[in-house]
Amino acid sequence: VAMLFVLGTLALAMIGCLIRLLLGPTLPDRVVALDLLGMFAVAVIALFAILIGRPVLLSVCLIMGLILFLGTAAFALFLERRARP
Amino acid sequence: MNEFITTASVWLNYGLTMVLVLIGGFFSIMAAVGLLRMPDVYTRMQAATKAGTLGVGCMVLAVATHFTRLDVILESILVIGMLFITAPIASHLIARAAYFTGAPLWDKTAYDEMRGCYDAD
Amino acid sequence: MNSIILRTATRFMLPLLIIFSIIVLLRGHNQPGGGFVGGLLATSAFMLYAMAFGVPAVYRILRLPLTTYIAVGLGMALVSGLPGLIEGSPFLYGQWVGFTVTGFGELKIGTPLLFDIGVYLTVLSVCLLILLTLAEDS
Amino acid sequence: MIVGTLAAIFLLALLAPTLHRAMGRATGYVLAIAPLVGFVYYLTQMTGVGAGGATIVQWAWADSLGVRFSFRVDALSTLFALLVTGVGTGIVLYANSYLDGHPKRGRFFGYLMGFMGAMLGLVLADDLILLFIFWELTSITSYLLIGFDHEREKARKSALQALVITGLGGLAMLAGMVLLGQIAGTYSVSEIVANPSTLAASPLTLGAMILILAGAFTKSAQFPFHFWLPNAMEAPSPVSAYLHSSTMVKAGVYLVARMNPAFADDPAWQWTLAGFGGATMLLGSYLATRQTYYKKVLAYTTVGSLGVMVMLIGLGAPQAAAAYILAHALFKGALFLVAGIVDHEAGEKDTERMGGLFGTMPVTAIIALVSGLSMAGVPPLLGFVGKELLLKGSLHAHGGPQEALWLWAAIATISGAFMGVAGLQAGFRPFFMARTVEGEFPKHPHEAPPPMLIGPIVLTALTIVGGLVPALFAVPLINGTAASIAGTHEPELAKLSAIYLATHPNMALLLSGVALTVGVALFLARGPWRRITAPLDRFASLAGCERLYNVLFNGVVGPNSLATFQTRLLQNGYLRVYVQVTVLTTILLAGGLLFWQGGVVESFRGAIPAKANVAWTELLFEALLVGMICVAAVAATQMRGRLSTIAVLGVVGYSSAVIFVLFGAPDVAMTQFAVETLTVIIFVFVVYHLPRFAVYSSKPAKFADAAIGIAFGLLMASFVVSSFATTADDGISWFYNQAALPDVPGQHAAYGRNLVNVILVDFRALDTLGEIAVLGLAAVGVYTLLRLRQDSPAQGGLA
Repeated sequence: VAMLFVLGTLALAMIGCLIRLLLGPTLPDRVVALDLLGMFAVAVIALFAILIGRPVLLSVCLIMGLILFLGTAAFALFLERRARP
Repeated sequence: MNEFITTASVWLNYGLTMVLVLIGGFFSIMAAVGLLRMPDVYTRMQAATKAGTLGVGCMVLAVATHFTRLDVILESILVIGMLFITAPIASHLIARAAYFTGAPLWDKTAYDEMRGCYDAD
Repeated sequence: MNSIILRTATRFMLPLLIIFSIIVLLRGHNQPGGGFVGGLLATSAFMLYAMAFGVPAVYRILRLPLTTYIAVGLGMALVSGLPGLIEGSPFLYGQWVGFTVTGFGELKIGTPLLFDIGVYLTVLSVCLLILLTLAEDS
Repeated sequence: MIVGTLAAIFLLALLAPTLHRAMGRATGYVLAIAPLVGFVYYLTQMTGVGAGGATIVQWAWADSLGVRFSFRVDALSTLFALLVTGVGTGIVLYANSYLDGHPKRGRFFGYLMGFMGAMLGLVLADDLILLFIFWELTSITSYLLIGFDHEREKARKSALQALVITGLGGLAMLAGMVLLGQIAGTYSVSEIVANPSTLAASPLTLGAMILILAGAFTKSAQFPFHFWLPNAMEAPSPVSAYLHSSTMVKAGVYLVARMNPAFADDPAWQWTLAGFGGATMLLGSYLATRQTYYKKVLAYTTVGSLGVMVMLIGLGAPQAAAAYILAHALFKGALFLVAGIVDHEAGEKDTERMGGLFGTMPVTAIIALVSGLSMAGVPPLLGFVGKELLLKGSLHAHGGPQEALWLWAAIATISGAFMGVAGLQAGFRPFFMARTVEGEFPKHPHEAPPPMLIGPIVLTALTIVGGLVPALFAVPLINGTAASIAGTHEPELAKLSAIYLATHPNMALLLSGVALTVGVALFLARGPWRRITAPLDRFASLAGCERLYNVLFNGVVGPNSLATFQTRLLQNGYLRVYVQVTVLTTILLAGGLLFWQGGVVESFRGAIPAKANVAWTELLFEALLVGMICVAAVAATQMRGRLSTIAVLGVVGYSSAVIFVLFGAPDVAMTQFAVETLTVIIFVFVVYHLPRFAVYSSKPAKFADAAIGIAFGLLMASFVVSSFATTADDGISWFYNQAALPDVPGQHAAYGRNLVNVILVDFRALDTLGEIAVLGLAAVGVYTLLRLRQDSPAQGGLA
């Protein structure tokens, strides 16, 4: 049952992340928030894999982990290039 | 005797997953709080990435301990490995980008090593 | 974007990502995966490379222009349908041929697999074409 | 053999341009071979067919629709086939030298041969739909031929006019044909015609008949639609000679003749044919007298003659109609070719300004004279026979409306007189009368080169021989066609020889003499006659409906018309407007349909309890995710910078991926996640190009957009909810489960546990094949678009 408690905390964390994302003064803030949110998504999926006992979800986490960083990299790249085209 | 082992291993496996999940949860919430509380971009970033990676890492580890099957464990190790590689790179990139685009530093920063080192290459 | 860290990481990550995308493709029949996801994964891998080493570098690795890859992919998908036709059953009808590979036991290769690879290649080249042209152009 | 010649002609049509490049001047001769072969072949058929025999060739084409690729050669089609191939050969030779040195001659031959094939196919087709296909083909080729000299604006306009009118008529005819097909249960003409009783029974026949007649009347330039034919004179002379005199315009007459047996006893059929035919005859011949331009005179007389043919069929005088068809084709073809020669050699188009050409062009002069007299109906010639039968037919036609018989005779005589005037105007005036206008001809007149003369000489010779010795070819052809037009009741066959007709006085001969004398008198007094009838012109042109056509045409296509208004509204370049319009239309259409049929309200009530069995925690988490998506969506609209909007949208993507996982769809989650990241990348690149972010839409526009957005959201929601309401029968999923991993071995199986991919790749592989093909195309499209823009100076690429 503790799992559910953790699920709750994760949910809380996600909401916090969302708040930061909405408020975040500068763009990088938002990007970081998005990145973290992505990580939480992976965590939730992992937790969920345990809950419903289907290890197959792990590959989903793997893919998410890999691609997530690509998104942030794209943002970073873009920010940099906009500064000095 | 083996009956004891089985219950112990069951309890152990269950307990271990529980512990890991809790740790994962704790770190995740820490990351979120860090993200919210930290004054400027850079400090927020390092908090989020460090705590986040660790939190999710534990969570995935918990999955490994929960299913004591070989392929699951291998895959989760791979996931954790990947996370540990990609997350720092991502934050590095963001930091670089943020710095170049002039994200404000925290007013009380002690000293800024980066100032002069990079010319606008 | 000439950050050295990104470059070294990509040099290590690229093969890994591609291998993983192929794994996802090949196991598509039984576990979650398949041509589409595989293709997307491969595209993101190449995009990573493009970000690190620039678009011309990607063209260099790909050697052939992307449009040929699209043609190859579609061709494969089409060809995979022919055996079905030869058998007299409808076009694209699944044909399976089983042979044992030492060490792994019974291995069944079928036309849907070929079709899936065709899909994989097409999706990969299509997304990459669009992305690279966008990247190159910006 | 039938299909052989047809295929050969079409093949030559394709090869003509290349042939022309290869052989230059000799192409005409080579191309002429095919119609010549056809002509000879149909000559041999003539005797057999004269007795009523018919050879049928057919293949199954589209069985499901009951359409067969079938041809039937009987007397009527042989007559027309001979016309098409015979005149065709002459025309090809004539065009060969007429267009000598013209750069695009190869293309002209291509169109001409294409038309010839289409016309031949039309007269031979035994299947309604096949006939329609050839019919439309003739319209298209005639459009190309009329507008051949496309530099001239007038040529383009009249070509378009011809196409629009014949096209619309064709459309109506198709509807009529399909209707007929339904009533008769078959599309084969011979079967329909064989049992008129089934047609008479059903109420739809009248409608089908009117529609088919619409097609025939537009094509054969009958009364309300006749104005396109004189305008079609913009075409080069060989085209006018071939299309607009002997073959194409007769397609309508052919169709009427072909359908006659099926509708013959229906009074409505007789009255419409006789009425319209008579009106066209009178109007056409009257207007002919008003014209001085050589080709315009001939054009209006053609309109008149077409009226004659239709009227005769309506009056139930098939033999007269057949005779007139033959006679008209011969003399009108020759006259048009003469007009071409005069225009080509002497460069003058107006008959009044011509004169004394006999000295320089003796052969052409004789040809013109003979054909002109034949049109006027001077005794020994075939034209006289035709006119004689016309008068006899109108005098005591039994088929048509009885009471108004004298009316038809009167009209026939008057128009006969007008024809006479026109005949003399075209045949006699330019050659044998003195030149009233001073000054030299624009081009020094000289005799036409031999190949141009072959066609007219042959046609004129046939007119003479046909009149004097009908038995040779006239009798079997005309009587055979009369039999096939009449269908059931046996037509009484009058003696056909001109001498016999001229020597046995009867009422028809008298009227014919009257017509001739009035004609000659009018011709001599043509100057004052034209002055008197000048005021009438206003009325005539009004009746010509041309003004109505132009008004309609400009109304739809012209500058301040519906088309421009519509484009200005919808395609005005603002991307925002496009999106608004698309979304609005979807809402209206889909929403309307949903509420009208779907009964969304009940479905709302039915949906809520559906998800009771899931653990409440899961439900809670899903609620949270959905909440996050909504918040993010709203935030996205408020964001200042574009990039932050993208970041917020990223949230939406990630949460939906997680939801997919919660619902147990790892495949979809993976794809969604990968797509989400790639979209972010694409956005990032695209945003790089967009100009500085600026708020364009004003306050009200924002609210409007918001309203549209919300409406669209509601629509999607109601769709989802209504899908809950409908009981999801798991029939399909059962099948796929079974097929993927069959419990019963041996059954065809796909050996895959991952159902989603198995379906994608194996069962519905064809769709996937289609999808990736589309994907490929899209990519190429994007690539070229971007490549286009990229050639403009590219800012620094990706470092």
